[in-house]
Amino acid sequence: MSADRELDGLRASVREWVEANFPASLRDAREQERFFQSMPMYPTGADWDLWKARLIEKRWTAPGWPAEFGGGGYGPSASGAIAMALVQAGAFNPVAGNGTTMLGPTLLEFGTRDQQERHLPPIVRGEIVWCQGFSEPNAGSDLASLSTRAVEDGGDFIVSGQKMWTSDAHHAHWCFCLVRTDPSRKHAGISFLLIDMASPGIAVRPIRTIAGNSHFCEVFFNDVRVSKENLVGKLGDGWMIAKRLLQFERDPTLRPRRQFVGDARPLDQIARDYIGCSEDGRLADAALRDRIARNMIDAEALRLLQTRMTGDGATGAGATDAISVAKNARAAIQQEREELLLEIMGYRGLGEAGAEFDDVELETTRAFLWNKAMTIFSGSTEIQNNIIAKRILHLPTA
Amino acid sequence: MSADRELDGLRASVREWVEANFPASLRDAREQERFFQSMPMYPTGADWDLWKARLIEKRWTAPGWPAEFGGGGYGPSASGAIAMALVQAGAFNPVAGNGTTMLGPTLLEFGTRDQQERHLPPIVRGEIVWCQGFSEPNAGSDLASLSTRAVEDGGDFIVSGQKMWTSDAHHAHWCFCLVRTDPSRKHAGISFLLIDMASPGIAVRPIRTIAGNSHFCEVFFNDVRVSKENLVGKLGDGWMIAKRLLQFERDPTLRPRRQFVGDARPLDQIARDYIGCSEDGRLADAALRDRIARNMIDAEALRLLQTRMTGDGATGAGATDAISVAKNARAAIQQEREELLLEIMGYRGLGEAGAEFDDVELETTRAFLWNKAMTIFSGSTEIQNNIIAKRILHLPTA
Amino acid sequence: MHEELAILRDSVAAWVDSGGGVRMLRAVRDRRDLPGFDPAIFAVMAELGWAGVLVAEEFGGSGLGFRGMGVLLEELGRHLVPAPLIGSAVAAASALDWSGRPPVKHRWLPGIAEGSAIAALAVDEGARHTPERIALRAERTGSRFAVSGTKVFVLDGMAADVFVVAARTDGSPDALFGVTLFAIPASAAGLGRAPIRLIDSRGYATLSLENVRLTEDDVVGEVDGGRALLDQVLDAARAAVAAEMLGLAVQAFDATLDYLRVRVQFGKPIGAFQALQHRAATMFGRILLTRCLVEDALDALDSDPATAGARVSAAKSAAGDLVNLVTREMVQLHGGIAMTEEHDAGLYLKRARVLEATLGSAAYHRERFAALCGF
Amino acid sequence: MHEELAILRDSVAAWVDSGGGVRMLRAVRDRRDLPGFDPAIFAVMAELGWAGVLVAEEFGGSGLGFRGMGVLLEELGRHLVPAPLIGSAVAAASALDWSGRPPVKHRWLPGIAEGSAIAALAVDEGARHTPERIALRAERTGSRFAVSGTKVFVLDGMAADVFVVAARTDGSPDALFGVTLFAIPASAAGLGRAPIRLIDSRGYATLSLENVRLTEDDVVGEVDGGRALLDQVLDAARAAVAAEMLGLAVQAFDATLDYLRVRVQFGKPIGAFQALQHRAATMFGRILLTRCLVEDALDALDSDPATAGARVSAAKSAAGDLVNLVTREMVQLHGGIAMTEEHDAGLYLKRARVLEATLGSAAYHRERFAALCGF
Repeated sequence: MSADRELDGLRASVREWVEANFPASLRDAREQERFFQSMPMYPTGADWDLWKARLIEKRWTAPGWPAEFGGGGYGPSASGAIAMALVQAGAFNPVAGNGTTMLGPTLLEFGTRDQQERHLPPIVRGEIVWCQGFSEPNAGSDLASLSTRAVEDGGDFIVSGQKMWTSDAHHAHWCFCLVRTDPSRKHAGISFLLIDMASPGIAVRPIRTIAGNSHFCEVFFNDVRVSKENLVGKLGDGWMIAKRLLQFERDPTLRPRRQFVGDARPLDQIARDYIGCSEDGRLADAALRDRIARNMIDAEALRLLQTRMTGDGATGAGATDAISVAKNARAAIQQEREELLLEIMGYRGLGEAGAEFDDVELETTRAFLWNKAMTIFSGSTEIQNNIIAKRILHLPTA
Repeated sequence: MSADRELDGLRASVREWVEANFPASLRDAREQERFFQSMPMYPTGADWDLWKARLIEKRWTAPGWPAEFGGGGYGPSASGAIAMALVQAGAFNPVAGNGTTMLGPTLLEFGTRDQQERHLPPIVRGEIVWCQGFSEPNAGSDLASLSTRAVEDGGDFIVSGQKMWTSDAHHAHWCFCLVRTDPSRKHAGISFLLIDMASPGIAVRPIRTIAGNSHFCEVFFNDVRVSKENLVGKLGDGWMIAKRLLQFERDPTLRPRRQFVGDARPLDQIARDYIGCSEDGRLADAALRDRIARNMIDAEALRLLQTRMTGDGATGAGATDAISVAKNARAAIQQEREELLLEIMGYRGLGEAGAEFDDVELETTRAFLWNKAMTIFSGSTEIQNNIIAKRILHLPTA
Repeated sequence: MHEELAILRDSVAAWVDSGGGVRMLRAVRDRRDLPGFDPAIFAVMAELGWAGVLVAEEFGGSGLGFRGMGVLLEELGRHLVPAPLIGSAVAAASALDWSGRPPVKHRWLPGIAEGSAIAALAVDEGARHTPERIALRAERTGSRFAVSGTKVFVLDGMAADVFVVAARTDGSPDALFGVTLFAIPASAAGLGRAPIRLIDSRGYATLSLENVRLTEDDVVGEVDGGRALLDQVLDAARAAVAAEMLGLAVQAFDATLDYLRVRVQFGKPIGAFQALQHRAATMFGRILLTRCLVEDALDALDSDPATAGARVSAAKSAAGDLVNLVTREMVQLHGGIAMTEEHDAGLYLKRARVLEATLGSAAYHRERFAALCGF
Repeated sequence: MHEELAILRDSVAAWVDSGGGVRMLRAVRDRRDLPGFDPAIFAVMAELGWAGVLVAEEFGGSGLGFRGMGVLLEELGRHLVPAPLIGSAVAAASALDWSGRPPVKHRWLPGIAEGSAIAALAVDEGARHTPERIALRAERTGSRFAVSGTKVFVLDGMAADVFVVAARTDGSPDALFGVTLFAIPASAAGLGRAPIRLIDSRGYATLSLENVRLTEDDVVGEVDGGRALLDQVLDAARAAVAAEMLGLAVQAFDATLDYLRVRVQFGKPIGAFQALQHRAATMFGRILLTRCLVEDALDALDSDPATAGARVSAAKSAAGDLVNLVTREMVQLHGGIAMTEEHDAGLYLKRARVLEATLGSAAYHRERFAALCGF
């Protein structure tokens, strides 16, 4: 009870502080939209810099990290509350990204003191953008079959191979990578390596997607030399570390930001706008009303689940169990929402370009297309179902 | 075109003949209901006997079988058209059952001349009721793992073991059985045996079901002596023969009879009765209207598919492919129909007994419960999906 | 509070276990003389204080609130334990508690709390839940009322000592205004009842009232202005039903998981087949998400029952979809054995469908959720 | 007839194959100057007689009927071949054929049949298909009309030489009576059009009419009594769209099956995973069942178009659900590669969603099916 009250107080102070310190120019929804779309790049400009500086000074860009690295030193509930409160107050974390959500927590658990001191502060300050070098053309869902080689050579590794679906590699300064250091063993032959993207021998090719953007890249490593000080954990620990990192990646509570672009209003409001109401004041399409209500209820259930996952006592097995469920639910609910938006908007939700459509409509269409990836990446729905069946429900494997 | 016209003529003549010869007392829907419910037993009474005699004389109780065994000697399209036309004219085949739909076609393909002469005419005349001894307690979906033994002993087999889910064994005179004649081989160790249910050593125990009836039985074989003349096909041919028989069983076009009891009217009519209409004349529950329309469309698609399966040129691979699809669709559509009926009827569809409910309502509830078996028996939905994936779509197995 | 709930959960689970779980329902079902539950067993439950979870301490209850009641009903629901709690300890107890009327409170609450009196909620007049329509008339003359009409499918109606009845004191059957709740003793002259058996083997009754005489002391809440209280009481009962459904789903799922682990076909446990694993994973997720909604609805009733409607409808609709899914899968994944009367799957299937129809189906509550959200 | 259809199917398939399949759409998409199809390729198709399948021989067509048109569109649909057939060779051709009006027939049918004239159907005035509402006015003065208003999302509207336009000659926008169809030349004074690009890279236009002058010779069907003809024409176009959707689904499914057979993960082809096998089996069944409905709808149009409504709506709704399911699974089962522009999955997904919205979604047609069945 008193812990709850403390959190409420913290939330209130975040709200108050945002009110006073969040630059007015960034409050515009379109500015935020642009930020979330270009997040990997960290936007520039006077107000952006000001906001970044203020939040860094407040130690709220990584509220859960130790103070010595520039974090806020808060516990899990408090840091979750701060992150959530920022968004709820209409602001956002301008340095959020793979560094804050994935690499940081991983280094805090598995990194050496040197690695932490070197890599965490630049993340907190939004100076270094990280990308994730996991997937390969022939290692999608079966991630552990990856074949990018890292061969020891004195104090270095020589890395060769190809990564795929590397989000925003063309904007990243560093890459955390899974590499094969022992070809004779599947899982135990994988190591976790940090690679400077400026190293000679790295080539990046953006991939154009069905949504028209180029968020993913292919990354080619051609005899890239990487110092052994960039090995995280021991040789062969890569898979174990990656599994933990993937939990961070899949946990939607660690990403308290808007997950899509396009028309972000509640579904019923959009439907009323496009379809209108009958004389009794009800949405004029009853079968659609039923489906919209279902989606809204599902979304509410997910919100409640996520709140629990960030609440007190949520660090145990229960919270870990929920990650795969929440990951799948979030993807399914979002995709169903977008299918409903297309149904609601009719042809207006199917535009590619042109004055006929407003920007929000065009973005909604692109989000529909882009978010088809939500059930594929970060461990597909099928992979999550395998995890639930085996690790949580302990169903037999043979 | 001309074949189509011939079939139309045949259908018309069936209609006309039924009009003249089907006893008025049996036209009552409740009488028919009772017939379909007690079909394994062949009802008795003057009109029943009369109808049976007339249809047998007309050679329409097994229109597709050769005339020498009492059949009509028609080709597949014509015999299908007769069977369907009988039902459409408001009548039914009073000897329909496992004999006409499963064992008969099997014996015609695999039986010896002696077996055909001995067993087919009594089926045509509705004298002998057959049951199917396939499943066992530990061999459900994995039918081929059955363990009921048949050991050769001179000119006989000695059969020991237990069958399960044997529909209507307590009313049957004979049983067609899968038995294991070679324990060292899984599929090739199975043989197909005809067993007189009056043989010493057979015990039948009806199983009470969740619908309150006792349609299934357990059948215990305790050193039952069966002459080798009752072996169909060669020793070890049982699995091959059973696979063919199961196609007959799963093919809904071979069972042109009403598949359920309870309220058999079109869904929309029932819904209008229970729920009523709005002022605009539309069913007063729009979300339900959508689901009812979907179910009716699905049912129409299945009807069209079944018509194709019985049509000309439907004997090829296409028709066989469709059996598993039609079996699954029929079960799913029927079960969804019954879920909808419960939703439409509310508490009136949930009665166990009592004056509060009319007979049709109580039967609807029992049908809901009973028909949950449709996705389980005769090869579960999962087994059919395996068959489709492997035999039809040729998806890999390893 | 968390700890209290955990203790309650453990003690209910242990009691259900020692009582034989689902065997308690089978025993009731096979004894046709019982009113859908075993009064002797209910006496034991009442002794443990379970009929008074929602009743304030001054009237002999424990005041553990809706979260407490949810835990109790969930654990009982896991094993389909029959007891007249929804109508009595939830609906009637809340109605009286919220009524603001000392006479009915003092007359009935202590008995309900200690289990010596059983109350039932009589609202529906048709086979589908339609509380928007109340036709049963209560003619008013000064401070006296004469009630005539019919209520159907009244849960635990044959065992009830008192009925909380929604009646029309003014206006047409569909009018918002003009609804009044009464507490009508089962012994009242002119009140008749007939038993109904549904497939869940619990007790239901048709209630017929002919010129039943009441006074203002029998009124629960406001005369003519009872609609809001009625909605609130229905929401209390719906959330309780949703909690029972959650328990039912959890157990049906657990039993199915156990079967998937042990049933061998094609040389391996069927739980090793990926198609079944994914269906199990889907159910697990639905259970987790539905639990969030159900507990949220109970919290809403504890904190502000007047505004709990949308959250309750969200929970009841999700719980309805959940039990339909899980019991269908329970039967399908058990295969033939589930079709036999000896196996419990049929009991779960039947109870699930009755609960789904009780106080509004999933579709009804999605429609209500939409209406309460303003679309 | 069966044989004729089989020959047509083989020849269309071979032609599509030789043309490079989906590459024809990619080429059109990448050349922004084209109106959503390649006129040079369409000329070849017209040469083969494909624009005249529904046109009677006296007007230069082949009279193969709707089943023939269905085969053609299914095979083109498999590989998303862009051609202005739905609006021109189906909708306009049927409208003129059924119009009973020699002037418009003689003026337009021969050109449509030989592909030298392209017609488009202009009905909708909003982003969701609502033909029940026609607001665009045609003011009548004696035997002359002046048309003003807007039509939106007109398929192949930029390429059209003539528009079949549903206009209101009497009554309020929602009235049944007072609808008249006109054949309006694209060159008519007062007619303007602007291109729209949808995600399927086909051609659409917004049509604006301002005081466009017409005579009785431009009328298609009956003045004021055009509603029945309009419904019939829409049904013709819907069944044609459903046939295209069927082809799209068949190919999307086949491509997915191929991928399931060759893509290796965890040491085996992913098609060996049972969870995916069962999803493939489900799709196979849906395709088989939907084919029955689509071909039945085409048969209905060939035999009695006036009563084909329910059968067409059944087909269009099933086809809508089918393409949504199959394209979603196509993307999901291909995984990341399907998210790239280089892969075809996105093209199938996009075309599927546009076709689903075209002339009424699955939900629209279930609602219409119910209405036509009287509930």
